[in-house]
Order: sequence, then C-alpha cells, then structure tokens
Amino acid sequence: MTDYYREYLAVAVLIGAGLAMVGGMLGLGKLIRPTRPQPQKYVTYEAGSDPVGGWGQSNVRYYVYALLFVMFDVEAVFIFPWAVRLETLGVQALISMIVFIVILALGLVYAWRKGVLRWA
Amino acid sequence: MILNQFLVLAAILFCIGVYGVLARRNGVLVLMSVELMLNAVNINLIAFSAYLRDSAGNVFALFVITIAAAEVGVGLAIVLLIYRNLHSPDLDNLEQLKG
Amino acid sequence: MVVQNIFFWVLAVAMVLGALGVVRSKNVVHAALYLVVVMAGAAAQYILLAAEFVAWVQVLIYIGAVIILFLFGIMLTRAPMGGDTQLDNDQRWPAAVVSIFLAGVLGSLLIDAFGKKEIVISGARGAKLLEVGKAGNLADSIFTAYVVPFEVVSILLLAALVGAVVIARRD
Amino acid sequence: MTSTETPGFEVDPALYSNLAGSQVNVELDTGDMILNMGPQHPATHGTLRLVVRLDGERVVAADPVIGYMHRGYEKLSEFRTYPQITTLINRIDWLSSFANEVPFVDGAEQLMGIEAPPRAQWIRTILTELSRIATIYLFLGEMGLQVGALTPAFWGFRDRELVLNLIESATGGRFHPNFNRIGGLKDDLPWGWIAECRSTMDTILRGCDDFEDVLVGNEIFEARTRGIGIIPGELGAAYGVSGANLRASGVDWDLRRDGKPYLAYPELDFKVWTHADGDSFARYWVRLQETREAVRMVIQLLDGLPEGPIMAKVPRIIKVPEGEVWVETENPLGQMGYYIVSKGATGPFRVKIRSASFSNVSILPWLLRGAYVPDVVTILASLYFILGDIDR
Amino acid sequence: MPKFSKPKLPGVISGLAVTFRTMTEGAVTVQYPHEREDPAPRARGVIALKEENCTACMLCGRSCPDWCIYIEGHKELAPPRREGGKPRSVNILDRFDIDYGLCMYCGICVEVCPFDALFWSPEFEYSESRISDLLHDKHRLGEWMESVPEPEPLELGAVVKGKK
Amino acid sequence: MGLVEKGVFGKKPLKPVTWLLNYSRKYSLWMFQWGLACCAIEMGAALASPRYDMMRLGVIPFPASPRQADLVVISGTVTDKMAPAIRRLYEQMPDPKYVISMGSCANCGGPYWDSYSVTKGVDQVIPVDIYIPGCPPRPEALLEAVVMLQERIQNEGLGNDQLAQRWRGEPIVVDNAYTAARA
Amino acid sequence: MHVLALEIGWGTTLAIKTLLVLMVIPLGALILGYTFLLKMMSHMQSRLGPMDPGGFHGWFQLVGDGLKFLQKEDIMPADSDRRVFAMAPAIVVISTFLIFLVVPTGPRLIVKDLDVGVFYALAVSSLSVVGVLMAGWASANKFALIGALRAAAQLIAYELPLLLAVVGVVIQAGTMSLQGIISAQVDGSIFGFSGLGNPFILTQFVGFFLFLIAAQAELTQTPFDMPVAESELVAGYMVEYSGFRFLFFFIGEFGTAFAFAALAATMYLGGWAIPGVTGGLADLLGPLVLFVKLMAVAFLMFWVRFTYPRLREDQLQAIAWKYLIPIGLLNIIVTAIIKVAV
Ligand code: SF4
Ligand code: SF4
Ligand code: SF4
Repeated sequence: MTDYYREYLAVAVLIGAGLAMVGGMLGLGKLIRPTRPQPQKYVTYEAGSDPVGGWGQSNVRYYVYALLFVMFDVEAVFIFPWAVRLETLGVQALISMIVFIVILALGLVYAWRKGVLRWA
Repeated sequence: MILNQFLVLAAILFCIGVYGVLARRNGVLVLMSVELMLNAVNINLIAFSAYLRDSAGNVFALFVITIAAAEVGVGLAIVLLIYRNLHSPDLDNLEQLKG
Repeated sequence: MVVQNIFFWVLAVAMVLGALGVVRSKNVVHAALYLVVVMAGAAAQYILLAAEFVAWVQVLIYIGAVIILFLFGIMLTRAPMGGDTQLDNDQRWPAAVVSIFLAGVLGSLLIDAFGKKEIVISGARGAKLLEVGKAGNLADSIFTAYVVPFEVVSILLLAALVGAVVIARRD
Repeated sequence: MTSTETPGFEVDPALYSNLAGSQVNVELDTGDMILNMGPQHPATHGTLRLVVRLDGERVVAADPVIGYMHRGYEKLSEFRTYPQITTLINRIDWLSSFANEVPFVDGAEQLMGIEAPPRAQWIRTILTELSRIATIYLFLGEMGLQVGALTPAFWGFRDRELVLNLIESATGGRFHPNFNRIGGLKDDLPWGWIAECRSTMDTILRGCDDFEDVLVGNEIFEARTRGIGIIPGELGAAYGVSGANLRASGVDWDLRRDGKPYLAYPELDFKVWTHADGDSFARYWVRLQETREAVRMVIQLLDGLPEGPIMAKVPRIIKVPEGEVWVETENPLGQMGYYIVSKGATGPFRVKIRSASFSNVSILPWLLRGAYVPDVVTILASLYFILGDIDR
Repeated sequence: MPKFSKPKLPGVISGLAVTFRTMTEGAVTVQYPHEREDPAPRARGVIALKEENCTACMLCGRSCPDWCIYIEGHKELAPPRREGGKPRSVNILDRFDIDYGLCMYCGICVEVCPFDALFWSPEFEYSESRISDLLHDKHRLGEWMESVPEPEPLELGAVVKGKK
Repeated sequence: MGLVEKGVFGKKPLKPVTWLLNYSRKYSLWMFQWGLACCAIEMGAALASPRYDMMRLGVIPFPASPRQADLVVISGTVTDKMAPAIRRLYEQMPDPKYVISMGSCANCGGPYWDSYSVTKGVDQVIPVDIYIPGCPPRPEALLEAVVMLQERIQNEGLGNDQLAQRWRGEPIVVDNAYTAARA
Repeated sequence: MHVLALEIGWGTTLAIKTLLVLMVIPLGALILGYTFLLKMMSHMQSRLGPMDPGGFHGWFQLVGDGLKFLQKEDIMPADSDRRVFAMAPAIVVISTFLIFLVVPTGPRLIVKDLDVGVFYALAVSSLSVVGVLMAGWASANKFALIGALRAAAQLIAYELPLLLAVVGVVIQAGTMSLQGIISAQVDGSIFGFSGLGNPFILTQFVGFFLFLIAAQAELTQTPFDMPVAESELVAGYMVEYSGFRFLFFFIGEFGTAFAFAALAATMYLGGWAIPGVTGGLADLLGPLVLFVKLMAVAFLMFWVRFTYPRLREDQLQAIAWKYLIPIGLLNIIVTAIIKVAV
C-alpha cells in the first residue's frame, strides 16, 4: 500500500518540480531581463496594421470533431482494461467488445454519411 | 481516512452544483454545474467502493463518467442550437421558443 | 495515515474553492478552468482511495475531452475577454438558500449515518483494497457481472452521438 | 492595350455571380471575423496587405490593400534621362530586372529608328531567359514553402545562385544589371561565359526533376493545390491576368510567339505550355515546364550566337525624337508593357507602365471568395506576384 | 492533358528519397567570414577614383541619377610644359565625395567619365554603423583603386572596341 | 528592472557572466523575416541560399512574429505608407533588439531620393545599428554586417548606461563631425 | 534500491530521479532540436546549419537560445488575460514532464513503474491541449485563436489513433506497465523462435505506423503542422508569446517529441532491452540502448517533417477519422482474435 502511495507521491513531486522550474526560470529571467515599455509594444500583433475590432470564434465543425472524439475516447476507456485481461476473460469478452466497437463504429459511419467529416 | 470526509466533501460539491444550476443562466455554465454534481456522485461511488473493497463502485464510476461525457455532448449541442436561434446562450429567454 | 489526510484536506479545500469559482466566476472560460481544478482534485481523491485506473480515466475523459468540449462550446458562443455580467439570473439568493439548506441536511444525515467508519488502507485489507482499483479487476467485473449495462452504454453513446450531430449540424 | 482586348474572349457576367456566390455558405451564424494579413505577413511575400472577412475558416470577402510599395515610377521617369530610366526600371519587377529593361529600350530604339545588332539581340534574349529562369525557379521553391515543405525553397535558392552568377559575371549586377543601352548592350560576354552557362543549364534541369519528385509528384502537394483557386480562362483574361497564370487556365497566349516579334524569339523553336485545369497545381506545373522550356531556348541561343558588334551607332547624347510607342513583352510574370510619349527631349515626356502582377492580383477578390484560410496562402503563392510589380 | 515526365513510385516515397540523397551529397556552402569567394570582376561593388585622371569636369556628377557625387575644384596655373610657353590652367580637385548611402550602383558615372578616372571594384565590405561614414571622400575612394581588377577578355565572336 | 540595465545592485556584473550573456545573445539572433523590396530577395538569399546560409552565424529565421525576434533587417524601400507599420512592428519586438538597414533605400531613399512616396531612410522612424550600402548589397555584405553587429553585442557592457539608452530605442544621432570637418 | 551497492532511502532516490527528469527534458529537447531541427534539416537543404556558435559545429546554438531568452523582455499584450496567459506554458511543460515518470531506461532505472503506465502517459500528454487552448484564447489575438482551435481539434483527433495503436500492444503484453511490456517483448517469441524475443514492431507493425503518424500529428509536425503553420497564421497560438514563456512551448514541443519517440521505442522496439543482456549490465547499457532506438524513431519523424508539404485542416481530420481510426479498430480486433485463438 505504502509503495502505491509513494508512486503517486512521485507524481505530485514531479508536478511540484515542474512548477518550481517554470517559476524559477521566470524569476531568473526577471532578474536579468530589461523592461522597456514603448507605446505600441503591448498592442495586439496583427501583421503590423491596427488590430481591427470584432472577437472571433470558432466554427461548429470543430465542435462536432470534439464530440466524436469524446465518444471514442470513452470507448478507449473500456478497451484498455479489457485488453489487459483478454486472455483470462476469453471469447465471451472478445465478442461483447467486438459488438461494442461495431456499435460505436456505426456512429462514425453515420457521421461520415452526414458529411460531418467534410468541410462545407 | 474516514469514509465521511469523502462523503461530506461530495455533499458540499453537490450542493455547489445545485446552486450553479439554479443561479446560472448561461447554458454552458449550467452544464458545468451539472458536471460538478456528477463528480460529487463519483466521489461517493469510489469512496464506498473503497470502503466495501468491491470493484462495483469503480465500475459504476466508469459508467457515470461515460454517461456524463455523452450528456455534455448532447447538452452543449442543445445550447448551440439555442445560441443559433436566439444569438445568446442564455436559457432564460427560452420562452421565446414557446408557441 | 496522517499524510493521506493532509493531502485530502489540501485537495478538498482546493476543490471547494474551485467549485465556487465555477459557479461564481464572471468569465465563462475562467469557469471552465476552475472546473479543471475540481476535476483534477477529484482524480487525486480517487488515487487516495486506490482507484488508480478510474483516476486516470477521469483525467483523460474529463480534463482531456469534456473540458475541451466545453471550451469549444464556449468559443462557439462568443467568449468575451474580461467579465461578462449576464451570466447569472435573478434567483441567486433563493438558489443559495436552497443549496445551503441541502448541504446542511445531507451533511447531518451522513454524519449520523456513517459516523467514524474507517477506510482501512494498511495491512492485508489495504492490499486487497489496492487490488480493487486495478484495471484488471474492473475488466473482470465489467465482462462478467455488468456485460449488459456495458453494451447498453455503447447504444447510449451511439444515440448521443447521432442526436448531437443532428442538433449541431444545420442542414 | 491590355489583354482584355486580346481577340476572342467575351465575358459572361454570370461567371461572377454564380461562381462566386455558390462558394459561400455560412454554416453557423457566429458573426464574421476580420483578419488582417499583412502588410507584414509571411504569406504575402512582401508587403501586400489582405483584409479578409472570415466565417470560421471560410473567406467571405477578401480585399487586397496595395500601395505599400508604391514608389512613383511613372512620375520619376518624367524627371530622368533615358539611360537613367533604364537603370531605374530594373527595380519594378526586381526578380526579372533584365526583362524589365528590354521593352523600354526596345521602345526607345523604335522611336529613334535604331536597330540593335543581332548579337546584341541574341544576348538580350539569353539574359531575358536567364532572368526568367531565376524568377520562376525561386517560385518553384517558394510555392513549396508556402504549402509547408521547407526544403524545396532552399534548393530553389541554391541553383538560382548559379544563374545569378552568370548574370553578374556578364552584366556586373546580380540583380539590377542595367546592361541594356539604347542601340545595344553595355558590354560583350566575358570569356568562358558560354561554357559555364551550359553546365548551369544542366544543373537547372536536374533541379527541376527534384522539384517534380518532391512536390509535383507528392500526393499531399496535389491534395493541397488541385482544384484550389480555379481561374476560368475567359474570366482571367477579362481581369487582365496574363503570363503563366493565364496559360495555366488553358489560354494559349504567349507574347513571345503571338505578340509583335521582338528579340530573337522568331528564330527560336519553343513550345508554349498550357494546362486545362486553371488551378494552383496547373500554375505550378506550367511554370515548371516553362523553366525547362527556357533552358532549351538558352541552349539553342548559345549554339546559334552570331558574331559581330553589340552596339549600333548612336549619338553621344541621346535625344529621342517626338512620338509615341507602345511596347509589350512576355515577362516571367506575364505581360509587361511601356507606353512612351516623347517630346524630343533627353527624357521621355510620359511613361505609362503596364506591369503584369498588378493585373494578376486584381482577380484576388473574386478568387478568394469562399476559399479557406490555408488555401488563401496557396492561391497567393501560386499567383506569384512581385510587390514592386504591383505597386510600381 | 499534361503528363508528367516520368511515371514513378508514390510521390511520398520518392520525395523522401530525394531529400535523403541531398543530405548525403554534402553542402555547397561557402563559409563567408572564414573563407570567401571573390565576386565576378565586373561586379559593381564600389567605385574607385583615380584622382590624377580626374579633371573635375563634373560630367559624372551631372549624369548621376541620384546626384550622390559631390565635386569641388578650382583652376590653377601650372608651369608651362616647354620653356617660354604660356602657363596652362589645370583643374585641381578639392573635393570628390560619393555618398554610398544614396548611390544606386548603376555605373552611369563610370561610363560617362571621359578621362577614365572612375572604376568599378567588386569590393563590398564597407558597412558602417554611422551613416555619415558611408560618404567616401577622395582619399577613401582612391584607396579602392588597388582592388580594381583587370578587364577580362571577351567571349568568342565579340568585336573588341577601343574604350573598355 | 533588470541585470542588463542596472547591473546587480547598480554594480556591473562579473566579467564571465557578462561574457556568457553577451555570447549567448550574440549567437542567437532570431531574425524577424520581413521583406520589403528587391533587397529582401538578397536577404532571403543570405538566409536560405545554401551558398551563404546565414544560420551558420547563429541567425535563426524562425520567428514570423516580432514577439520572438531579436533582429530585424529593414531590407528595401520604406514608403511613407509603410513607415508606421515598421515603427509598430519594431516596438512590438521585445528588448534587447537590433536593426540592420540594408540597401540604399533603407539607408536614405536610394534611387527614389526624389520620389513623393518614399521615406528617405528608415532611421527617421526607428534607430538603426548597422547600415549596409549597396543596391542591392550582396548577401555577403549582409553577413559582414551581421558579424559587425555580433562583435558589437559581444562588447556591450551589461548594466552600463549608453547601452540602456540604445535599448530604450532612442534614435542614433548622426554626428556631422565628419561632414563638418570637410566644410 | 541499490546504487553502487549502498542503500538509499526511497525519498532520496525519488529526489534524485526527479532531478534527473528535470534535466533530461531540456536536454532531450536540446539534443533533438540540435541534431534534427538544425543540423539534419540544414544538410537536407545542402547547407551546414549553425557552425560558429560555440566553435564546433554550432553545438552552442540552442544553449545560447535558452540563455538569450532569459534576457529577453517578457511582453504581455495589453488586452490579454494575464493569469491564463501566464499559466498556459506551464501546463504544456508539466504535461511533458509527467510523461517521463513511466519511461523505463533500465530494469531499475525508472522513476515509478505505474500499473497503468501507458494509459497514464497518454492521459497526461492529453493535458497539453488545455494549455494550448488557454494560450490561444488568452492572447486575445485572432491568429492565436484560430491557431489554438486548429491545434486542439487536431490534437484530440489524433489522440484516438494513438490510444488505439497502443491497445494492440497492451493486448499482446497483457499489461499496461511499460516494464511489463518490455519484459513481454524480451520473453516473447516469434513462431516459437525466441532468440531475440519479440519486438512488437514485428507483430504490431500496423500499430507502429499508426503510432508514428499519430505522434507526428500530436507534435504538430509537418505534414500536420497546420496549427503552427508559419506561412499563414503567423505563429499559431504562440504568436503573442515572447521571452522565456515562448521557450517553454519550444521545450514542451521537443520534450514531447523526445517522450513519444521513447514510448515508441519502448513499446515496439523493446526499449532498453537488448537480447542477452540482463541485470546490472542492462542498467548500465539501458539508457544508451534506449537512446539509440529513440534517435532512430526520431530520425524517421523528422525526415518526414522536412520533406512533406502540410495537409489542410479538413484533409488532416479526414485522414484521422476515415483511415487511421478504422484501421486502428481493425488492428485491435484482429490482434484480439489472434490472442484469444492461440
Ligand atoms: S553609380 Fe550611379 S548612382 Fe552611383 S554614383 Fe555612379 S551614377 Fe551615381
Ligand atoms: S570623375 Fe570623370 S567625369 Fe567625374 S569629374 Fe572626374 S573626370 Fe569628370
Ligand atoms: S536599395 Fe536598391 S535593391 Fe535595395 S530595395 Fe532599394 S532599389 Fe531595391
């Protein structure tokens, strides 16, 4: 049990270390680097011309991609344990997983047919 | 660790979620609050699973996560639909859709 | 096990604050990011409870996918930089009352229901607990006891996918 | 005259409406977003500025803002003598500088009734073709860069260096030769130049094969360019698009062959390549073939280089008699022309410059409507304009 | 319909082959600061002034499209060549500056100079961190003289003229 | 507030430190790709042509955005319409930053000295560190300029004042001592 | 754990290992960046690449870049969302850090051999998407926003093939722990012949190529570098980042490349193992062996990167959904059937 916790203590430590490094570097940089405010330095970069108004936002297409992704991601979640135990579980598990995959594949096929995967 | 720590934490999260669902009007935020509640449920499941030393809780947590994902997918799609028709993601002016 | 408790409380506080952030933040994207905090905290709690696999599923699905979904949704519905005051409706106070009341009820119920029951994480039973969370065992119970729900889930996912696609595309 | 008046093209106005209109469909009404590409933008090689209205990744309207490189050539020419203008106009289309000099000098000679000796004519032709190679070769690589393949761009520069060496060792300037004189050339070729030129031509041919392997043959490249930015032949002509861009739309029109005969082209045998599709891929392909064709021409010219003087008899102070003349040539980028009005002074009274790129980009607003942002880059690259040639 | 010059295995493969070949072929780089190849003798790098030839006739200055040559001179009486002859008046060059910040390297000045006082040198290494230093005076211009190469022989079939 | 300006507690930092910092900046000049006119092609040649290959000197042409750039080469004609954009892009670069003016046009108008639309020299808009003569300058000339610039960077004293001044973006005053002496 | 036969407490070991990881990542990024991005690319373009910095073939180049970025001013655009803007790079870098936790470089040279090893690696690597989106949104810059959205869409689209490709390996090895996978390869046998074990590349070559392609996309390398496509969206989601924050993205990118190459080498090429070497010797050689295999994989990746043009957004998605994922699913089913059958 303690080993188990130590494993994840390692994860925590690593995250901490990562943060420490990022912070440390930036701090060091802060010591060294100059700061020279200039009138236009903080203007949004837009290829040299004045930034034009209007806030952009994405296209619904992206959302559909994300959606598909979530669905299959979830599938993967079930596949992994299955993959680990496949040997002991045997044919029955295999079949039920194939069914599972096929059903989800139907979803992909449907999306494909609906032309979600195409632009416009 | 006593079981109750987790249960109470879950309860608090759940209630915050409830508050969000009631008080928020932006559809996306309502969905987020729902996610909070589902997380609370999951914590409960896992806690009990650990308490009873039985994987059932874990399995159901998996299922819940799955369902949650699906729910967000559809929910956001609906919000988008609303946005598309009303040009605002707010759920309050749904009345406009009536009749 | 004092160390675990320390971790628990740190995480718990973080999660509660995060949750409050989600419901109180003035900016949708910030809300989503607070949600990340809560999710991560939950994952860590699962790890404390030896639910190793579920914890990483939580990370993969929630943080890696659902949050992305949220962010996309937000950017589709115009995420303004800076504050946006239109996020709440006019029933804040009733909502607050309700939820606090609910919290009270649940809390008291739980306290006298489960009192001081321990989750044993040491010794032989601890070892058994460790087994519970392993991916293998989950597989065992899924593919023996819960095959039917498993397949049902797939159908449900399919339905959700189709539904969402139909809604999201205007054709 | 501009290519709109070239015989045989009537424009069907419907082309604008339905072709353009059919391309745009707004998916989710998320409001448009205005994007500024340029004046500094890697994709607009130079300082073209493109204001694009996007819906998602879809261009609803594109508006090229030119003039960031305007230097007022036509005005400057009125205050300079002919020799001085010859060196100034190098810098209009700075990649094929030599080709810019030719039509101007040609025009002045026509006004003065001088004929440059044949050797001069042939050397002019050689250098014109060399500058054509230098220009297009750069494009062959640059296009790769714009669709994301880093490496070819470097090869483009690598072999181009050799051509520039040739031009420099002959004229003294890598870029701006100022080698033409009214009535001939400044100087003859240096010793050993021809041999060097031959070997270089081989290198160029090998380079072309490399490009063909890495880009033309590459499925990804085809996927990126085929069917992107299609210019219908008539429409292109109506917009005044010329050169390879027009030939890639199946219009078989090349001033070297169809125009008023100039330089040594009448004596050469060369093929004018065209492509039916009119898309970016076609433009690339046509230019690739033209490079090979140019190499063939140079070889022919080297073989048949006549002997003799390189300068006709001209007065020490050049005064061009009164008159007007319009000269046009097929430059690497397309049709380039000068309309020279002389009032008998040492400098012209008025010079109107018709440069290829200006007309070529005039089709952009039509072309970009309904394109995707990544394709915008492909299209810009495949049109291949030079800013100086647009703005003058 | 155009056809490609050679039918080939899928482009994705042949492309890889070409890049790999290039990698093995080795670089063509000339490592400039450490080694340098001289530009062509005709290259228009910098203008050198042969002061003794210049008679301050201002021809170059006047025909320069950029007006970037500044010449000042004055007449002087020089002792006569023959005994008892009249003293001649010669032009002494006081100032001869070329502003390389402005010069467009067209070479007109070199051509028009009737007394062969100006020459092209292929040198190019004279960047400055102060723009005023880009104005070369006659001494600096004179120093460029030793880097002026001999005119090369011409290609076959050329009619060699008198003036270079 | 920074070592490069004030030094550690107002004192100059140790020699090796200065040396190392300068050395790293000297050999990591990320160059902002920005072509203006003919000279831009020669700049491109210096960067991309394997014969010159500016990358050898540690000039990296990656950044397409001024935010990551250290060096900008104004290569070509600066028109009055362009000047403001140049100013902005220069200011959007993070300090320390350097400018090389390439070609007669950028130096002072060049062939267009009498044109109505051309800015007579980019140093009217932004401070310039090195001027390269030529029209266009050979790529080698650009390389030479870069080497000059690198020497200069190597010898910068960190935390000393005139450097700070330069970084504040104060234009370089062209002293007329030279021309005055001649008159 | 014994090092040089002296006993070290787990705490110290952990500290040491953490430090090692902290060093390995920038180092790996340096090595990859220098060897491939600078040198190999240059030579493919018949150039030399950096020569002067540091004297010998410009080895100093990237170090210098690092030091230089330390001295660069740190600009936050006026209307950016400061906190988010500042956090984004950290998230990207940390998600890279975490991958290395489970990469084994020898029988005992591994930070922690989690039971969910591979799954964990993929899970944490998926965190960077959040960082990217944050960066793009917080910059309040249109180039950045489009870049970020593209990046996110692409990263998630290609995370699936990654997962699916790995499943094949997991089925064969019967475990998710990387050490387990390696030992499965060492002890494995191809049709009874167990001379050099069974590097899964032989049985899982489909998976291997899936993994490579998907990794290529995850690293936003050509032909999948639409998100950071310089020639159109100036620098993608990084456009507003300056100074060290930018460097973090850089490190993140190449660190991840390093990690994925290592994962591929471990899962398909047998990782640190070479036939016949075991025990302490393996501990010594392990890192070296892994490094060699890793560089081989990385060479493939970068070779492709410098040769191909980039795909367009929709083509890229189409490839993922229409080809890679179905193939991945098929691969899984086939592998599973074989596994169950034999
Ligand atoms: S080269 Fe041309 S611009 Fe330069 S000084 Fe001579 S005439 Fe003037
Ligand atoms: S250089 Fe030649 S043209 Fe110029 S002033 Fe002297 S002599 Fe006259
Ligand atoms: S200096 Fe000469 S080459 Fe350079 S941009 Fe100006 S005109 Fe062109």
